[in-house]
Amino acid sequence: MSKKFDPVEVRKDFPIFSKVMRGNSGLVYLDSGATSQKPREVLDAEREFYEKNNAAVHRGSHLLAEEASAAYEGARQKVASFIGANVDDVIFTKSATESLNAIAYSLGNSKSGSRYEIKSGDRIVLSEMEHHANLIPWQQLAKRTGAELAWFDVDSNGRLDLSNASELINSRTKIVALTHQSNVLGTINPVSEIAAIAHKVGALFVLDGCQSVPHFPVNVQSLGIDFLAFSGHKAVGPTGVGVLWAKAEHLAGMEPFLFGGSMIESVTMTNATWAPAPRKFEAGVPNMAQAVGLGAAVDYLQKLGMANVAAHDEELTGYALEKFSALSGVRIIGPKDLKDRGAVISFVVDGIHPHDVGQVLDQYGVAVRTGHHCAWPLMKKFGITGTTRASFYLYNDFQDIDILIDSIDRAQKYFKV
Amino acid sequence: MSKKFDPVEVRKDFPIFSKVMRGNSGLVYLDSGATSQKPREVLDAEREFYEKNNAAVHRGSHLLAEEASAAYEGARQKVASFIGANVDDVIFTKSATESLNAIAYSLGNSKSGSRYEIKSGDRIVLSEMEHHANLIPWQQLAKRTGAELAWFDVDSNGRLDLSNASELINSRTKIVALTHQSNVLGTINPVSEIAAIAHKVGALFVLDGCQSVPHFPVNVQSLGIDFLAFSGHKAVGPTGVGVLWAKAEHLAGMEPFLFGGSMIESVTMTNATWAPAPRKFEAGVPNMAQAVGLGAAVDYLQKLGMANVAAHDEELTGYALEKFSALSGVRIIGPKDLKDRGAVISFVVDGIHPHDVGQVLDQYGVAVRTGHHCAWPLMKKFGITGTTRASFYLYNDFQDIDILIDSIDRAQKYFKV
Amino acid sequence: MELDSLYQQVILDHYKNPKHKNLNESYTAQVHHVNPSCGDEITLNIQVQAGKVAGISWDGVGCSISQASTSIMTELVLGKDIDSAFEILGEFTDLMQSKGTKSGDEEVLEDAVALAGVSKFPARIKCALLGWMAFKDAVLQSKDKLGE
Amino acid sequence: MELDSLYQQVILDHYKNPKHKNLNESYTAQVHHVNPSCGDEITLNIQVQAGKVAGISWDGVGCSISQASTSIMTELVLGKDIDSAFEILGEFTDLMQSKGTKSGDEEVLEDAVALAGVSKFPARIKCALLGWMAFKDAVLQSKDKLGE
Ligand SMILES: Cc1ncc(COP(=O)(O)O)c(C=O)c1O
Ligand SMILES: Cc1ncc(COP(=O)(O)O)c(C=O)c1O
Repeated sequence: MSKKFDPVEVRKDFPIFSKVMRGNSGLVYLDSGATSQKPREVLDAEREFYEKNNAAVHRGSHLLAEEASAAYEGARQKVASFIGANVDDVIFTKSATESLNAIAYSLGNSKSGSRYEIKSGDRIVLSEMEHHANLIPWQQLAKRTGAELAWFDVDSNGRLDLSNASELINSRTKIVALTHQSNVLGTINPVSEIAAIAHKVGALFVLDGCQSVPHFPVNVQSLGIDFLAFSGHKAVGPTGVGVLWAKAEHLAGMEPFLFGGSMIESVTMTNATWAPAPRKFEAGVPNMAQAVGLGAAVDYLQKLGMANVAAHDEELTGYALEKFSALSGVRIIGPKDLKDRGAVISFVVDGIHPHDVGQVLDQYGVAVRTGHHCAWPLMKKFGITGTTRASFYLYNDFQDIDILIDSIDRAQKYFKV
Repeated sequence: MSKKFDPVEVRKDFPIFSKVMRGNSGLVYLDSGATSQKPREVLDAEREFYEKNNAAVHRGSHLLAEEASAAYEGARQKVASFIGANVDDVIFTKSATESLNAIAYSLGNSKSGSRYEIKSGDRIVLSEMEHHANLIPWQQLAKRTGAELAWFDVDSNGRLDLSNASELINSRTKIVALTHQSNVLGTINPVSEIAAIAHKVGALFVLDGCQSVPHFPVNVQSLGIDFLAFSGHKAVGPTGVGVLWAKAEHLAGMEPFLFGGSMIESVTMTNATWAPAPRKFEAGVPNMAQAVGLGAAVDYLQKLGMANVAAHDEELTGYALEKFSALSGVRIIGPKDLKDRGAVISFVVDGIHPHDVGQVLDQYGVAVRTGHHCAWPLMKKFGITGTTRASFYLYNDFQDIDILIDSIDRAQKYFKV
Repeated sequence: MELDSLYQQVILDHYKNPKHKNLNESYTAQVHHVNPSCGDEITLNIQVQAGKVAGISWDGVGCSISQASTSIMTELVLGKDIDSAFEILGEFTDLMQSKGTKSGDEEVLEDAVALAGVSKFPARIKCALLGWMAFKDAVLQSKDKLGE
Repeated sequence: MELDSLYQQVILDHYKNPKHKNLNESYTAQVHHVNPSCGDEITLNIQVQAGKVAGISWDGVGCSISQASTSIMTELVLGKDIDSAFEILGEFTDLMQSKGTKSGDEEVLEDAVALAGVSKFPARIKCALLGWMAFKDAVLQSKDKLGE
């Protein structure tokens, strides 16, 4: 276990770990890929905002409005530093799902002739391992505009097949949208390499950072990407807040997505002009307390150190991969080695449906996710309807993995397979 | 003051009232029209969710996921009862702004030939008193589709001019979108009457309930409307959560707005089909803690009784209108009588810009809003750039109004007008 | 152990040896249902004749609960007239929504009472209902077709 | 009282009697700026000649801070060469962002030091800067036009 932080100490910061689970067991939370738990600091920050500074930001002329604005913009600054961005290029959304839809709709709103316009015959390139949130918005944009969808295949080890990358990303390609790390397979994709290919043909590169930003250092500058989306709730932050980052030139050039208060420069009954980013993309009274909570979450992660979080993830994953390889009747869906691989292990147990595996695990306090993980096309590719997925984070330790492995064994015994 | 509840007692439920403001004064919060303060119950409900039940809803097979789903769906049930709706017709969004944009985008996504399609030549009817959130989404939808915008005028008393209603809402009209209560004028519009005219020509009626749902009983059935949007944060609820209600037939017939996880029935790389409502309109891991907080907010309001809240609002407004009428050099923008009028008073002080009025008020702990209140066309109609706005709610009392009136007097003395 | 209240022996037996899981080619209606939250699927063929469930068969993938529940359902409704089959369906739906407060009428539900424990696991109720909802849908479609 | 640090007498004087608030018809650039959060507007005409601010005039609606600040600005920059005017602009912007920690160099800023208090009221900084930003924009547009 990494010397940098002790997960058992970390766990004390998270009130939920005093929960008593079914079967009177403690909580072995292995579902951080779906949503992470929240440390006290984050809950306190949200509460303090409500108790001391709550007001509509950028609107009132009173002290509370000033303080609320400072807290909200302070959170934006924290998130910006966290991902190596300029503060004005960070947009608060409600979730990664909204962030990704926002890009697709903004592009769809482009004036004809704009460099951001998506037209019939244009191509949008995805991959077979995308989460529905980074698939359906593009699929529907393609349907609305007549653009064509194309995608990277996934090989049997759960890696992208890059052999046809330069045919796939051809001169008609306008967008390449890819996940940084698969939420099912754990595969970490070679983002910079693919972004460079996209840029060579003038395409924009959209990164789904839902599973990467919470788990290892992500710097938007050094990755060389155009857009980044992630959710606060998977990064020890509150629910109801996500981030959309884009290069300043894109935020300036693109049409807005949601229309309403605070995003305008001037308004008549029949026309409106837009404020500069980030306001342009934040219509309405924003999710202020949640943004402040995300600021505290980012502080918490930086206190531990993202490099340490990544090292911890890797130790756990290495340990788990070894333990899994010793199990019989259990197959990992995804890379079996540690290279470019995050802290997510999806598996199938011969003769037991994932739901039933998950149910037995629940009896021992082990919380995992079962099903298609919002990646239905990937399931079909592997010829399965679902997997059981264990995902690790900063509050997990080797013992959690031992309990997981024991519980899988118990499930096999229970179902006599 | 109403005997039904005592605002001084109510205030004890709201931690922020122990705040010390500029000039060492207590907080006289008269900006609930922008956002309301939050009672302890709401903050506790959110926190309890995070500390005891936090998990991704509808996804995990473990105890936390079950509990989180029950809490989230329980909140939906509470909100549904609050507005007299069926539970499956209540959609959680991030804000009223998102709710209104969702309707406009969903209609814009209609398949050709669908009853929800908006085409060139169709008409969308609004009013001059709309908040930007219920204006710009329609304006932009009109631009995208070639539909035509038309609107009710506002007269010098701040009432809708209904004299041309049946010409305005003609047979080409597809949508009538109207605010229930103006956030600037306080005017309460005759919703059922106008909805009936809309229905006569087969148009859909969209109600912006941001300023009504928190302040008086609103029942979607008896109003006879098709869509309702409101925000939690103005109804003693958390930031980051809003509601979209629509008739079941519309939710079934319309296309979805945001695409991603949990809103699908099946997915391939090139196609997707949708789950039934409410899921269809709730893509991604939702704002679970905020929805739970809104459930607690609705409980809080129902404990006081919405009829009592309305009666309290009315008493305060009556008292304030009387006090204002005695001020010289102060002009109310909006109805001067109590009839169909909510607890919002916008005013201009001769010779003092609203910013400066607001600044002096802030010195005495009085929090008001100044500016155009996201209703720029309305300001132009009245030939002003902005107003100072005081808005009242359940924690305000007569004394708050006395302090407001005194502070206006002080501002006049300070600026020697 | 709480698990045993969910996975009764009867359920595990039906799971290992599901009844009528073999699509019959002649039917008055065929339906395909999915559980979108887990990806489980079922195809169900039904033969309605003279107001009776004259034939029923199915295929699909799913967890032990959904497979066993479908298997038990087919045994229960086969040969029954549609009204009594729908009564059983009503009883079963009630049982599923009982949050562990009901044990089910064995006279009516027979083997299906073994599924009573499911009602304490909200995430699994949909699994238990998948086949039953498909059955309901198939009957209604048959009725439509037969013009009843 | 904190208010007095915001509304110094100089400011109230400029507010009541703003300088150069009377649009001059000859100009090298005209700009129109708005503060979208409050709706305040300013139109500013500038005459750049031989690298100097040869003429400046404006009109608009706004609060005491924005009106006084614009009035003071016009007095400060009129007749100055553009480089020195931009130095003053830089000093003033710094002062506004100082959160109450600076009092401003009276040698450079003259009457504008009376606006130092604004920096403690974040919501008002935009008011104080409205005219200055319009000035900056107008100079840059003049330069563009004059091909400098
Ligand atoms: C009448 C009205 N409509 C819409 C809105 C927008 O609500 P929100 O900013 O919470 O999305 C508001 C409040 O800002 C409002 O007062
Ligand atoms: C890879 C990936 N992309 C997108 C999402 C969507 O995130 P959210 O549901 O928070 O919007 C998720 C998580 O659900 C994910 O794992």
